Amino acid sequence: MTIQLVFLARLRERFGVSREVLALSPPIATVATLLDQLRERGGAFAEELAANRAFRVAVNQEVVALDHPVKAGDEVAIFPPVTGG
Amino acid sequence: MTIQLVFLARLRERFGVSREVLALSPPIATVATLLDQLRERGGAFAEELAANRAFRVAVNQEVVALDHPVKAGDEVAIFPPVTGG
Amino acid sequence: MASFVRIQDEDFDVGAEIHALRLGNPGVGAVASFIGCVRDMNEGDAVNLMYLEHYPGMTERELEKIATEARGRWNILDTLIIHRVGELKPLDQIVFVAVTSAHRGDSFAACEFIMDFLKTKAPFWKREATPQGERWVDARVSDDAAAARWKP
Amino acid sequence: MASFVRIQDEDFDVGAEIHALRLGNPGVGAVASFIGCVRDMNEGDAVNLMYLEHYPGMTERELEKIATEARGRWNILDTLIIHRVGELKPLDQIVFVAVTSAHRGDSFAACEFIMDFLKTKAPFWKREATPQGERWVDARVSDDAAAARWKP
Repeated sequence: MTIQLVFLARLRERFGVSREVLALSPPIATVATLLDQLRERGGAFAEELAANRAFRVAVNQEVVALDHPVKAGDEVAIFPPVTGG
Repeated sequence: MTIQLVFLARLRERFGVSREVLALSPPIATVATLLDQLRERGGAFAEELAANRAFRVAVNQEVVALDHPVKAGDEVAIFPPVTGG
Repeated sequence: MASFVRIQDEDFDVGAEIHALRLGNPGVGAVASFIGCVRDMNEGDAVNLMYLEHYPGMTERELEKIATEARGRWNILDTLIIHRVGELKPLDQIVFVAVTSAHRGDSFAACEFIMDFLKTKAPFWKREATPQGERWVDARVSDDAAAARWKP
Repeated sequence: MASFVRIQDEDFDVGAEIHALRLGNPGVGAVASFIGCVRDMNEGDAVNLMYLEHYPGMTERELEKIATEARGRWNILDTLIIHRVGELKPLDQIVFVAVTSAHRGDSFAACEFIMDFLKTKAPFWKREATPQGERWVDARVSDDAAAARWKP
């Protein structure tokens, strides 16, 4: 199963990509297992997505916790704390 | 000694006068003795300036208490609670 | 850093007033503002027309004092208070308060503080024309309560 | 009663926006509004230019949610939120929030609430150009504290 990944702001720059289609493994996923999969890429992914770093995850444009399920076709966005206004 | 009296809003309408020059008696006056002098006129003055009515007194454009002195040349304004904005 | 106070018969243009208040000051990060308008209903009765009286001289002094008090409490830059007097009708603007600051918390608090004190301290009086005739508006207990919130 | 949300590159005219929001509604007695502007200094460094990025789709959803939350808490009429994105420079307007209500307490509280939640929930990110180079602005602890004040 595949999902749409979105990276924004500083994370977009650090990862050098704004959107990608990702095949999940294992296919029964949560936000936590998705992050594990991304950290295995090493480099900026391992560094920026380390457990002690401040970032947010939105599934289908709603900010969610680590145990939130990720299903086929979901849009999963990962971004730094917001600084608008 | 004389003072300038100013009546505003509903009190101006009730008393039928907006400004008058008043000779104080006794000449050593406070806001309280000035009010006594006005109440002696009876009618709307006695009614509107009764002790249980809500009105404000400003001496030289500063709201003051009943024991505030009134001196020759002062401008003393008497008006209802404010309702601006 | 200035406090501007104006009492006038004429209407005002809030966009132009805010623009003039910021006046190209790049230290302004926040502008909080408030407009009070004439409603067509008050205390359950239709209002057709309103007349605003004030006490010239004392009005300006009280509004200057209110602005100075706000400046002492919060880290603000400039303040503007405009209050109309004379005849007004529903939909008309009555009062405008704008406060600039570097950070938003200061301008929000100072703007609301100025309105609450203006309502209870500045010598303005409203007379309304309703289908039942003319009447002077009574002071509101809720306005005293709003001003009392700011006691140090 | 409506909640308007706009994300745009272009500047906005606050006077015209407030006029359109009131739209001849004689039930509006109060309009509280806020403008956020680009300052020429941030965290002690000169700022020459700023770039605002957002997450299209989620941004609008979050701002609608913030406005709906405000509507549930206070007795307000209409709300307008405009947020600019793209390149901005000092003195430029960034964000505008306006709230109408019958009585002033409701619009003041709702306007400040919307700004506090916009700052902590809406997916916008600022990148600043300073003489030392470009940098992404960090989230402020004071913004989290401002939003936490509104916990029921």
